[in-house]
Amino acid sequence: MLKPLLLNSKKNKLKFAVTVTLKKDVLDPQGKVVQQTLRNMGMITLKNLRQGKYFEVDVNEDNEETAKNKVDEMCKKLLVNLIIEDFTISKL
Amino acid sequence: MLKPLLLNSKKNKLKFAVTVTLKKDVLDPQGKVVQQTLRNMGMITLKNLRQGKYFEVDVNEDNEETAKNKVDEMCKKLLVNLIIEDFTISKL
Amino acid sequence: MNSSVIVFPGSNCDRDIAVALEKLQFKNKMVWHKDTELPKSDLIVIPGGFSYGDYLRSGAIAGKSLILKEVIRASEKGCPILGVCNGFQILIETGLLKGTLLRNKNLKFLSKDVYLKILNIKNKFCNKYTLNQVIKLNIAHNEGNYFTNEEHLKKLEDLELIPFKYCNEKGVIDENNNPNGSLNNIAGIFNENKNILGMMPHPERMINKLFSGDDGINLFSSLMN
Amino acid sequence: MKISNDIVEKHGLKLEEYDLIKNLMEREPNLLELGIFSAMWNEHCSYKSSKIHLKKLPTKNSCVIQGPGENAGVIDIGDDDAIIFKIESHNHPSFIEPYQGAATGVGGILRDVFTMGARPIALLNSIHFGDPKNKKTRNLLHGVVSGIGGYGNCIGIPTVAGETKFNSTYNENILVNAMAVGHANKNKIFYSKAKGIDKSVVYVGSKTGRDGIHGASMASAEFDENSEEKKPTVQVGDPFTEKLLMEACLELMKDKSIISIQDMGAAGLTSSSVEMASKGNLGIEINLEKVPCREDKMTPYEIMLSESQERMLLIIDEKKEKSAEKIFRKWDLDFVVIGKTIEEKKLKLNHNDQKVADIPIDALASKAPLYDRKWNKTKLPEKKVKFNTLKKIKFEDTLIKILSSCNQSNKNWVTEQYDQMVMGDTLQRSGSDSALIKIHNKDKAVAVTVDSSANYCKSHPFTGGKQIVCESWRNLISVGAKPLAITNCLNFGNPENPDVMGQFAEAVSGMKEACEFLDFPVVSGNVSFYNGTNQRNIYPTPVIGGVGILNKMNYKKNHILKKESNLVLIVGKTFGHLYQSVFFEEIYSLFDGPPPEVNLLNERNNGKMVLDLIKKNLVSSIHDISAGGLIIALSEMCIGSELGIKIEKPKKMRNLFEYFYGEDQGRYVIEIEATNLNKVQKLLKENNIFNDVIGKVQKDYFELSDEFKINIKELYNLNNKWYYNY
Ligand SMILES: Nc1ncnc2c1ncn2[C@@H]1O[C@H](COP(=O)(O)OP(=O)(O)O)[C@@H](O)[C@H]1O
Ligand SMILES: [Mg+2]
Repeated sequence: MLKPLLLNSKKNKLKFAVTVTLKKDVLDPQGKVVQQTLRNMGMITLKNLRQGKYFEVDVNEDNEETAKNKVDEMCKKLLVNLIIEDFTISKL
Repeated sequence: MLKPLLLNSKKNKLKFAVTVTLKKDVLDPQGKVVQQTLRNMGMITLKNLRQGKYFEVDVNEDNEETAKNKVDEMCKKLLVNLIIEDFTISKL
Repeated sequence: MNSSVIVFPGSNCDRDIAVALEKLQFKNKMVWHKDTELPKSDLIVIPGGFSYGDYLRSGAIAGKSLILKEVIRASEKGCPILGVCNGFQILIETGLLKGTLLRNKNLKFLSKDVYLKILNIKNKFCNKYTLNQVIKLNIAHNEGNYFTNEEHLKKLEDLELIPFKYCNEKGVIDENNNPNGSLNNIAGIFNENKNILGMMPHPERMINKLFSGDDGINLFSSLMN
Repeated sequence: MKISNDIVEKHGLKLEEYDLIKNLMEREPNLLELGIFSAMWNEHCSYKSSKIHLKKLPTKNSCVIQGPGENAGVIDIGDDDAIIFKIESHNHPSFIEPYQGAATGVGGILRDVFTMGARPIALLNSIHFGDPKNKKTRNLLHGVVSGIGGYGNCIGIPTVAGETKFNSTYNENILVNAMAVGHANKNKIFYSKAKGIDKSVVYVGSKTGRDGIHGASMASAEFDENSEEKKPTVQVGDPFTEKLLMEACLELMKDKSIISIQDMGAAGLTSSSVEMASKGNLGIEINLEKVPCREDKMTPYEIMLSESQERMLLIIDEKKEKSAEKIFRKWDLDFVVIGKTIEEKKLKLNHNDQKVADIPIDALASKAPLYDRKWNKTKLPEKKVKFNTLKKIKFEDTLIKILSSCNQSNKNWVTEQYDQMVMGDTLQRSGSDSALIKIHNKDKAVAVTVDSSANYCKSHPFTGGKQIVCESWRNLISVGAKPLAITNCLNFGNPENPDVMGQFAEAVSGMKEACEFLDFPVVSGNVSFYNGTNQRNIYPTPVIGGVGILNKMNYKKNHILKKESNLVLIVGKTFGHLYQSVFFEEIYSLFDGPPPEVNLLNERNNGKMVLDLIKKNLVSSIHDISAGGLIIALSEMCIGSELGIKIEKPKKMRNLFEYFYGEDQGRYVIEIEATNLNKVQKLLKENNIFNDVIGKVQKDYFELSDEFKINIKELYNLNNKWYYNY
């Protein structure tokens, strides 16, 4: 029974992508200006643009679920301002 | 033959996600500080974190390919600094 | 009167605010962010600057520092707390003040003198000004575009939690005289107890007539009352 | 690996230079050694084309503590206070990536100043862009301005003055010059000269990455169509780390731990270690595996040539290592002993116990090639065009056109992006002839300005070189300061072209003459050659950064009109020189003819007299007359104020346009109290200085009888709108 345990504890690098976007009802001044600029540049079919943040996070964890929970914790504790932002985590 | 043409020109709103990341060897001062902060907060399994940008773009275009090309053009012309950044586009 | 100025890596208006406080005879102490204890203070100031480079979101990382737990404790006991510029952003990140500070509407860093109309003088910070007085202060920020939900905005207005708004030299408050796109031209807000003030303009930059003016002095002298 | 000719050339070295390397080494170098030679021998580090000319410049007088040759120049401003300053170019990186290029330019020049023990107190910049109609210009302007602001604002040092110009000569090669000014105790200045054998060589700051490898070579290689492909080498600035590095260094400098210190600028670890060793007349041995790296598997070549930012090299007393390390740890910075000083005058590099390079220091530094390149004289252009043959134009229309042109517009759009007030000592912000920064806790201030006149220098480099020194001098006087010393950034084309080399040689001679005459020495500087593309060189653009002292804050002056009914006087003689003027350029697109003559004697007399009037408290406001002539100077006085001027047409004037737009040198406009007129005129007359009353301060309008009457608000709008509409 020792072996599997040992194996287990040899942690793997797991990679996640986190996207952070402003909540629907929050003004996005940056997105608005970028959108306007693109339209002025002739991209008239552009209907809407919102800007957010993106993180690539590598964690050394035993399994995917623990890892994902860790990333979720990072988001809630620091990466995301939950009052104005939403986020999604996906495995890369 | 008139009908399909008309139908065609009734454009659809297509949604894309654009993620922009710094090129591999380019310094990411933000990511560095955020990573250090998270580690100081006790996330010791965090191995690496890089910060990028994220855009959600809606375009009114006939078909997905034209739409994607438009988004590609937006990236190259404005959204992405090709000198230090890479990007990927995906359909939402 | 004892004051404390909290210093984070990347704070850069810490010395400026200390100079202003000392000019008004505060006994001031600088408090390093890793300290876990606050000296006895009648005023705590979180200064401007770029704490942690403003990386991630301005104020976000500083908002997690240990010393802020002490600041929160002091605020609960009613100690006056002033956050200027980055300090305002930090107070927002800790939740001591509500709302958010978005990028300036023109997406550029904006450094200029602005006029403010004093809208409330019944508080610790503005009692040396007169009601509706127009003062000139300096702003210098990237993210000063105050935003909050309608309900909270209404509360701010109804409970007179907005001490001053951007205006022109004659006191006209309108969109043309809104430097950063802030809701209702808000330049600073109180918490409900009015012992915490967060503001984007820098009062410490206007304390000498020979320089750029001294309209900021009364904010500090109000606190001596 | 055998070094082929191709490899040699890719390193920007000539084959003859490679032969010299083999001679000095007494063997063939390996690739790493070749890379090190290429970094040290390129124009940027070796000054091989410019050195013999730069030697002509005066670099000493009673206020100079340290002239050129160190990280920055140092001057004495009394009471143990020293001012440390320098200007530097970041032209090529900024063209490739405007934001990061400009930002790292600011970061680099700041390190030069705080390395010497100074707390930086002001930033300035001189930025030149191509024609606004050129499609690249807008993006470059936006990127450069926000990059300069981004770095300075974040680190918390006010950006207080500069110049922003447009000319199609910079279409494919913009100029981004950044200047930093710092304050130190004159007894606590730090130098880069290494001392003592077996002392620890310490690496501090950010980790080394693969950025900017070949940056130094790139900075001095001519651009070609493929240069856009060199993009990935541009570095990213990290002002937050620089702030920490600055605080840590200044903290460590409070005691005597540091023996010598050098920032890692162009050519990174290579140039910093070689310079320290060369100045100290000793050698350095480094174990490269100890260098903190950001990426895996970095090679010795990459480590030695990386231009990662925010790094420093220190030589430290071994007894102080522990306490020094503690300071850097407190600021979350790397602190690693990577090597030691050695007696043998060599640069010895090891990597994981293998010797990877072994080069005599002299070969890299003092024995680097020096060239006396061929150069051609520029003839003084003739005055061909006769003004009275040109198409007649209404005076008011010309004024409006010029005031709303890109080059004469006010720079609020630019300066609003810079924090000008942080540190609390900005006595006068940009918008005036010079900015003023108070010395913390003292009743005195330093005046700072940067200036250039590419059109004059193009037309006649010798006169241009003289003129620009004088303009700097005048700008300092115009705020009430006594001019002390300058730094210069010499932006030129390809020095292998004898015409360009001639422009350089003559501009330097002109500067020398003016500096000597005005007792205004050069204490630091930078040369940037190879500005241009495929044989199209930029106009010669020497940029001067001037520093002066205001001994009492009360003497402070600016160009803002003070009181209705005050009189407005012109000081200095007007001849009406229109060649190379803004007027000819903007109104007639005429670019020929000589620049205005520079009479150093008049320049000095007029300046000293004006300063004397200021000290006697006889001047209410003052502005120097430069590009655009008298009428633009008067307009600017109204634009900055709530008041206007009513100008009377002078009686003895030949021609309205020549009088008002002529760019004759050595002139000032002063506003005085009417009751002081006799006193002022008497003083001027006694000193043989020409002057004339030209008008009176009045409410609301800027006015010239029979020609125009413009409301000052409208005048402001005219002058303010260009950038916001661009
Ligand atoms: N890039 C810049 N950064 C800071 N200040 C600037 C910049 N460009 C222009 N300025 C400021 O605008 C004012 C006008 O500039 P300029 O016309 O070149 O002045 P002068 O002719 O007196 O040298 C000066 O106060 C100058 O410092
Ligand atoms: Mg001037």
